[in-house]
Amino acid sequence: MTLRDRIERGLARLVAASTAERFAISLAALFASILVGTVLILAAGRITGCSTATFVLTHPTPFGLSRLFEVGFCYNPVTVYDRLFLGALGDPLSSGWDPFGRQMALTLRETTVLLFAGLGVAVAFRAGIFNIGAQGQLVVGSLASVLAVLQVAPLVGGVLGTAVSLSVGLAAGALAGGLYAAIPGVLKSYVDANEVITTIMLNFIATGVVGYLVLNHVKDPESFATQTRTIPDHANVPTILFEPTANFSVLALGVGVLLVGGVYYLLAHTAFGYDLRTSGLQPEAAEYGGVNSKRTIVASFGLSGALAGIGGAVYALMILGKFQTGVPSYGFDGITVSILAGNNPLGVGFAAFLFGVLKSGAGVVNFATDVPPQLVDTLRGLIILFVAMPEFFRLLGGRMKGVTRRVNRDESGGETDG
Amino acid sequence: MELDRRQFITAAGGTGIAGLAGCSDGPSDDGTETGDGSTGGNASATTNVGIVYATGGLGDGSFNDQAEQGLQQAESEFDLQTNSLQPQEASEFGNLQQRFASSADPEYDLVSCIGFLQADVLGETATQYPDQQFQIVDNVPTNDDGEQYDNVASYTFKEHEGSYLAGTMAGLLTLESVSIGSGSTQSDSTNLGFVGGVESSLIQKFEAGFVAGANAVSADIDVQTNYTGDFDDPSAGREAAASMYSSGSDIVFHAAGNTGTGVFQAAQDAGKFVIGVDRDQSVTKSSYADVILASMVKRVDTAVYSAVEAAVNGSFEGGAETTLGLQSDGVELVDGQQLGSELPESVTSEVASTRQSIIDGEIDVPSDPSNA
Amino acid sequence: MDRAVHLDGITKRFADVVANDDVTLEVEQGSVHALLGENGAGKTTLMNVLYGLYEPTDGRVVVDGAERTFGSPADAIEAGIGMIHQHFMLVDPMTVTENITLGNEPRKWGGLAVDRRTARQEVRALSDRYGFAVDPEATLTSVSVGVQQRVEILKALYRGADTLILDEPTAVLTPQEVDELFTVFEELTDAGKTIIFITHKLGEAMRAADEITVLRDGEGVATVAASETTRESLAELMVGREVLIETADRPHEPGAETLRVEGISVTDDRGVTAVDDVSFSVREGEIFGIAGVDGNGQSELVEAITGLREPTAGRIDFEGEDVATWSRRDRIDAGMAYVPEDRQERGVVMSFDLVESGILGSHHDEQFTANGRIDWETAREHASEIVETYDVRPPDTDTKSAALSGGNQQKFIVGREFERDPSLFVAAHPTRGVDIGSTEFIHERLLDLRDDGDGVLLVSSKLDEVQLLADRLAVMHDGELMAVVDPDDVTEEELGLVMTGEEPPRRLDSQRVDGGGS
Amino acid sequence: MGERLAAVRQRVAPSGRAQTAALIGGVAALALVIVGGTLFPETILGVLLSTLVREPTAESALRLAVPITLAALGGIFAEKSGVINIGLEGLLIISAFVAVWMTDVTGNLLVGFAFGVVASTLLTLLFAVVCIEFRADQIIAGLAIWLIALGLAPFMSQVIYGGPNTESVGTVPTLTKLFGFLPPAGTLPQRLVAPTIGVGPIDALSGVLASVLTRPPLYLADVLLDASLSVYLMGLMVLLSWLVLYRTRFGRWVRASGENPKALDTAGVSVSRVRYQAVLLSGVLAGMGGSALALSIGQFTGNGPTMVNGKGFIAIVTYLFGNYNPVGAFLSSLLFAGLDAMQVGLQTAGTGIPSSLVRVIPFVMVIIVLALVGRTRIPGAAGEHYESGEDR
Repeated sequence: MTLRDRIERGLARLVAASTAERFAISLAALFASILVGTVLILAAGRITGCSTATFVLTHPTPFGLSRLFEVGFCYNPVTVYDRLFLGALGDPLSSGWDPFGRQMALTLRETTVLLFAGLGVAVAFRAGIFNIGAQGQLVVGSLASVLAVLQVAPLVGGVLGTAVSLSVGLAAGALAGGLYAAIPGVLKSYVDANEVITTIMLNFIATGVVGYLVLNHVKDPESFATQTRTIPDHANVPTILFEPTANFSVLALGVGVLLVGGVYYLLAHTAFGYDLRTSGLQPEAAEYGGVNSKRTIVASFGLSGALAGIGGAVYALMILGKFQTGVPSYGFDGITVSILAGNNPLGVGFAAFLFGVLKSGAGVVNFATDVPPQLVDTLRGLIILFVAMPEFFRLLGGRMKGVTRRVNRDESGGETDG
Repeated sequence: MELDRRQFITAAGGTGIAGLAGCSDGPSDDGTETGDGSTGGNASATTNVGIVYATGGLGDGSFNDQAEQGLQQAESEFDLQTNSLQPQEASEFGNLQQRFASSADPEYDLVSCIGFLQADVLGETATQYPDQQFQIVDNVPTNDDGEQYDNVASYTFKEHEGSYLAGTMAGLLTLESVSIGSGSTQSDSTNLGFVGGVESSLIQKFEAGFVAGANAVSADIDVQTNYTGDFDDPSAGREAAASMYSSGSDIVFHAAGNTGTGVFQAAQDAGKFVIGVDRDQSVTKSSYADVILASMVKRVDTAVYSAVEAAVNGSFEGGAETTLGLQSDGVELVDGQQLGSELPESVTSEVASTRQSIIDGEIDVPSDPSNA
Repeated sequence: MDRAVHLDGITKRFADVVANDDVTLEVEQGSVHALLGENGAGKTTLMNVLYGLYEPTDGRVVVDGAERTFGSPADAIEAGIGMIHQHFMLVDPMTVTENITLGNEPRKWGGLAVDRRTARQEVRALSDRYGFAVDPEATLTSVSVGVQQRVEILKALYRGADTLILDEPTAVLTPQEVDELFTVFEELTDAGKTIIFITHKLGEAMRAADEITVLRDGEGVATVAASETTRESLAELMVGREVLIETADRPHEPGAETLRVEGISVTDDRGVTAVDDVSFSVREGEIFGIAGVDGNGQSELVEAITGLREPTAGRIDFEGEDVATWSRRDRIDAGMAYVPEDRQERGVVMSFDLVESGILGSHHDEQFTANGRIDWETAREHASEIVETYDVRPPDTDTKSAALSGGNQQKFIVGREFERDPSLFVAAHPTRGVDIGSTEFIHERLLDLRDDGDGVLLVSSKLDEVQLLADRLAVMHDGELMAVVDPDDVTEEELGLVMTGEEPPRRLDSQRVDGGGS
Repeated sequence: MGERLAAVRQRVAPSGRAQTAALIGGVAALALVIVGGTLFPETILGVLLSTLVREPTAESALRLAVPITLAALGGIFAEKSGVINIGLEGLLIISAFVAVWMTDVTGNLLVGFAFGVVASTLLTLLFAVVCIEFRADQIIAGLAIWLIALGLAPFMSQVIYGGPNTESVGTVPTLTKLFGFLPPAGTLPQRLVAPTIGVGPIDALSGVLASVLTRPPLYLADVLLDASLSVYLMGLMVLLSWLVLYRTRFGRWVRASGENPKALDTAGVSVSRVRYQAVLLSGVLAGMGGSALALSIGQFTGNGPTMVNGKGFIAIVTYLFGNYNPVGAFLSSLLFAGLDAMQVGLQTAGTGIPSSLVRVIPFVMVIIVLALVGRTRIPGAAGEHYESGEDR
């Protein structure tokens, strides 16, 4: 049995849970991690030093009782979560809320890139492949798209130019990401190389090779940074509703949402989607059903990488306007997005938004409080941890209903009793 | 100490106010209105300074810490309220700059951006918030026409000049047999090493200066270089330096931020010497003081301090580049705390005279290793 | 005599399913006791209760006269009970000794290390005492299934078991190995051990047991002495009605060859030759049966024919074309239907519902798919048809495949493959783990197919099944096809001999392998 | 599962053919380097050869191998017992931070080291509970452990040190520094000289012989004298792990629990207890790796992927390579670390190949070797939850 079999068996279990239950579990996971996070904030607030406590834990003293305890903390968890969530959305509760404000734009632009990365990982997961290499594919796609746009954009100007260079950019990103992802696909299919290992290696290789290319061949000579030239203005993704400097385009988000629908349709309603899901759930059955597993693995990897590559293209074209080394870890975030979404393309939309909020909110927390923004990374890990153990919540729910664990065990034992 | 107490009170009061503001009128600091420094309604004379550090964060023992030192010095001298942000990745720069620029409570009188990677986005931010005063260290952002932004004060350094002195010192020492502290050099080896962080034009200035300085001592001197690809990978720094020491390098100069910690470790392991960077690392990394000959100090603290000082005094001057070289004490080669006094007189005097020659323009120091 | 085991009024309930309903079992010390029943009658559950794997919902467990409560197998082992499961509880990469002593390793150096020498000696001594002839140093994968079973028995004995429970011990054995097993039974009972074995085979119960307890639908129906009963009465007790043991032999007209396999060689997953230069043919209107003990290359042969495994040599002519290098999908499209050996791994996708599982293999077919888009409405109708025609229960196409019982899964697969309207039907162990009713049904369908003039390749390890259905019969042993015979001409014993690789009696050679002779 | 008998389950035996192919390929490449390097010392082959045979490359490789090997040993125990621990990276991160922090607080390296191990073990306990008690998907839970540590360590560093990087503390000493009576590294002669007897050919021969016979042990002694205690700890743990896995009851139970937990369960040994112990052991070993990594430098740097920078994932690669054998994992860690050390050496030697490309050499090599060797057989029940009484 290969590692893949194990992984997909676990994934199948996740997928098998009903959508409603999944949603409830994701929500519960979010709350549970916020709870743990609170403890963390308080504990850290005791360890660190400060001149005045921002948060005091005590009890009411109704009858003039003397206080039994009064503990001051340097960090205020309420403020942290207020800033984290409301800050990221641009304070919908305040009167002057601008839904098209800068903070919202930031949140949505993170959401957009995560959407592509998450979709990419989800497609692979559904095909029973663990694509840890989304990061590398995203990086490669990112550079390819910028190089393509730098070539094409000067040729055509105006609105047409925007359309042409954007399409070329996205296509180049998709192509490069897809081809790069095809490498572990081919290795897995034809020499049986474990994709977990190869994709991790290819992430490192992508960073190195891309760094080499930029530094030695396509570097912007004007800049100290290891980056390409900036793409012409007319090749930028047009911003609608939001201010141009926010580096966010509803158009890109729209493409993302379209792709969510597209991937959903592909998986649920096409023969290729059937091939892919079958290989993911039960490779032996897929083979039996005439699915060419080798080709499906390569194709799924390619599709997965293409989606990640588009994510990279959007990151470069929409946010940076150039390629620069040191691409944020969207690819790894994509894995967490996909896991939280239960690898369901529609769920990826919600999960990407949540992580978009967390990412953009982290900046607000960094700015508005003394709490280190790495807290948000910890929260992200906790969410995934809780999502990984639906049993914990079922048990919690079960306890409340007074159902004992023993019955659960017996139930699973009885099903296959011969 | 008098100063310290005042600082403590200010900080405590400030925190209280910030906390209160946060509670009473809720999060109102996200308005899209651009900040306006000149009409800033702060009743007090407190100057608000925001600082965005380079990735790698504080505690690197070099670049960021040096910037922090400048800010701390300013804090101790002026009525300052500061807020510092440590981005985890380069993509956060723009967002964090804008946060400071758009903040209305408090309004920041100066936003200090540390590190050359911030330049491009700062161009955008500066355009968008024309009334906000910015400072950038290590780079000069310009618009498409090559003009600087009126509200950005740029501070750059002639790292190659300081590095040239490092090269001079290293070159002189490697030709002799010297044994001080825990290190020694062999006169029969003519090898030196340079460990860089991420390969970039900026770090290459260090390399260029160092190589030129060493080669000016003797054309026979060979400088091995290694870029670890990271500013915060001490293990990689250690292996790179270990490899150099073992192949005959007596002295390694690093410009690799925290990666340098590994270089120091390797120097101690090998009983060889190292030249630090950015700060006097024989102080900040005192456990390695026995092998740190000197440090090529880059006065980022001076840059930060003087920008803050200008902001406090209302004498901020945007649209200009301040280049800090040997002449203005912006870069200097500071002898190690422990080893400095034991350095041969011949070496220190030669370094001193070379310094003067550079200041006098008698030596032209290259800033690009490819034509060094 | 003393009662070694007394299960008194055992009831075991899983959620809303009652697996054992007030079952009582009494086993004499030093006797062989058979627990007989159809699949799903609750035999294994009852034994798992005795072995401490399940806690009974109700009832008493009495061992050697003392009432016991087993919280885990460890408790049962401690009370002298040993169980040999149908799926061996052995660790493949370990040696025989390591397996036998697992959990009870003798130790040295103050308990720090395993005393491997003592372990080896003890195992050898134990093996010799019962005449098992097992090499303590062999790795498990290198020994035959029969030896593995003896390892399981030794494992129980090593732990001091006095009562041995064997779950379907003969399922994986050749007739000769079965004989050896029953000899082992005698040796063990002579040494005072008590044996309980689970089986659904009447003959074996009659042959090997002193007493037989019959279970049906979770209830204990009767306990009889083997010497005082007949096959017919046992069958009736098991099934609850009279059973027709024979299916009427219907006349048939074989036509042209639809499948011709020539000189085919196939390797297994490990790269070892599993099928060695095999040739035969299947004609229209004929059931060609291949019998043999599992693991003699039948799986690889079938996979090569159906396109799941590439042969290393030889031709596979199907409808006149060499399809040896065709993809699985092309062979499906060409009219090859296939009921796979492992229905849960291959036949259905467990987490798909029946609508989705119903188009497995034809999901690219234009019947369901146009321009790459699957028409789920048509697929739904198709699934409903199968469910209805082949009596799949529950008759709900939204049911997940995994929720169906094994028999119903098999009926669904058989139905789906029949509905393909194939010209060649390959059925590998089509009735394995299927109850008597469904078995009859599937047999009927296979005969129907033959009567309609299609070719059927039937691979089964059940001799009686192949003998009953096949028009021509081959036996596979160690990757080779030993002989092709008319099933009416040979006895089960003769076939059993061939299955062990003995040279077939001269009479079997009379017909040519490609079937040209008849 | 299914109808297939466990006993006849298809398995990929440790593929002898592929490994032979890899071995031949490796030997051929080595031969090319040696012959080519000797004949054309000015070429890349020559540089490669000189880098290969230098002591510092070996020392460097050993040093780099420490965290990888220790984490890999941990991974072996967990996975052999049936729990895939993909969170090794996180365990390295958390222990690296805590080791430095506690060394800073207590001023004692040994105590700091121990706390690093404790921190990693506690995080592993969480992982174990989540996987064994709450039947979490192991891969996802492992990823979560990585993410948590990746956030928590820099978070704590920020809280305590005001930045993602900690203060500098002392480092684990080398053998010679600890025991003054040992000769310092580098003072050993290159080779022992054979006494001359005045007969030309015989002297020449004995000279060569002495050189061939004494050079390797002296080389090794020199390398080992220069090695830090962490390297010795690694060696000890490799040995102990092998002994525990193949010579003790616990080791057998671990293997059985990963191959066929039901067999172990029916033998009266609690599978979940064995798995808890094995997984916790993986935390202890990975904790040693993280502590050793951080205390070899004396600082924790927490920016980006932190100073661990993928070593935990490399560890997974190496134990898969090493076919779950502690010695094999050690050797493949050494191979990878050796490639990394070579990479550094090559760069320093100035081959003219851009440094960013030289840096990817080890990763490319892993893929090439993996492509040659193909897959390794993972324990039969790894990744599967096991619950006693579950009749599957």
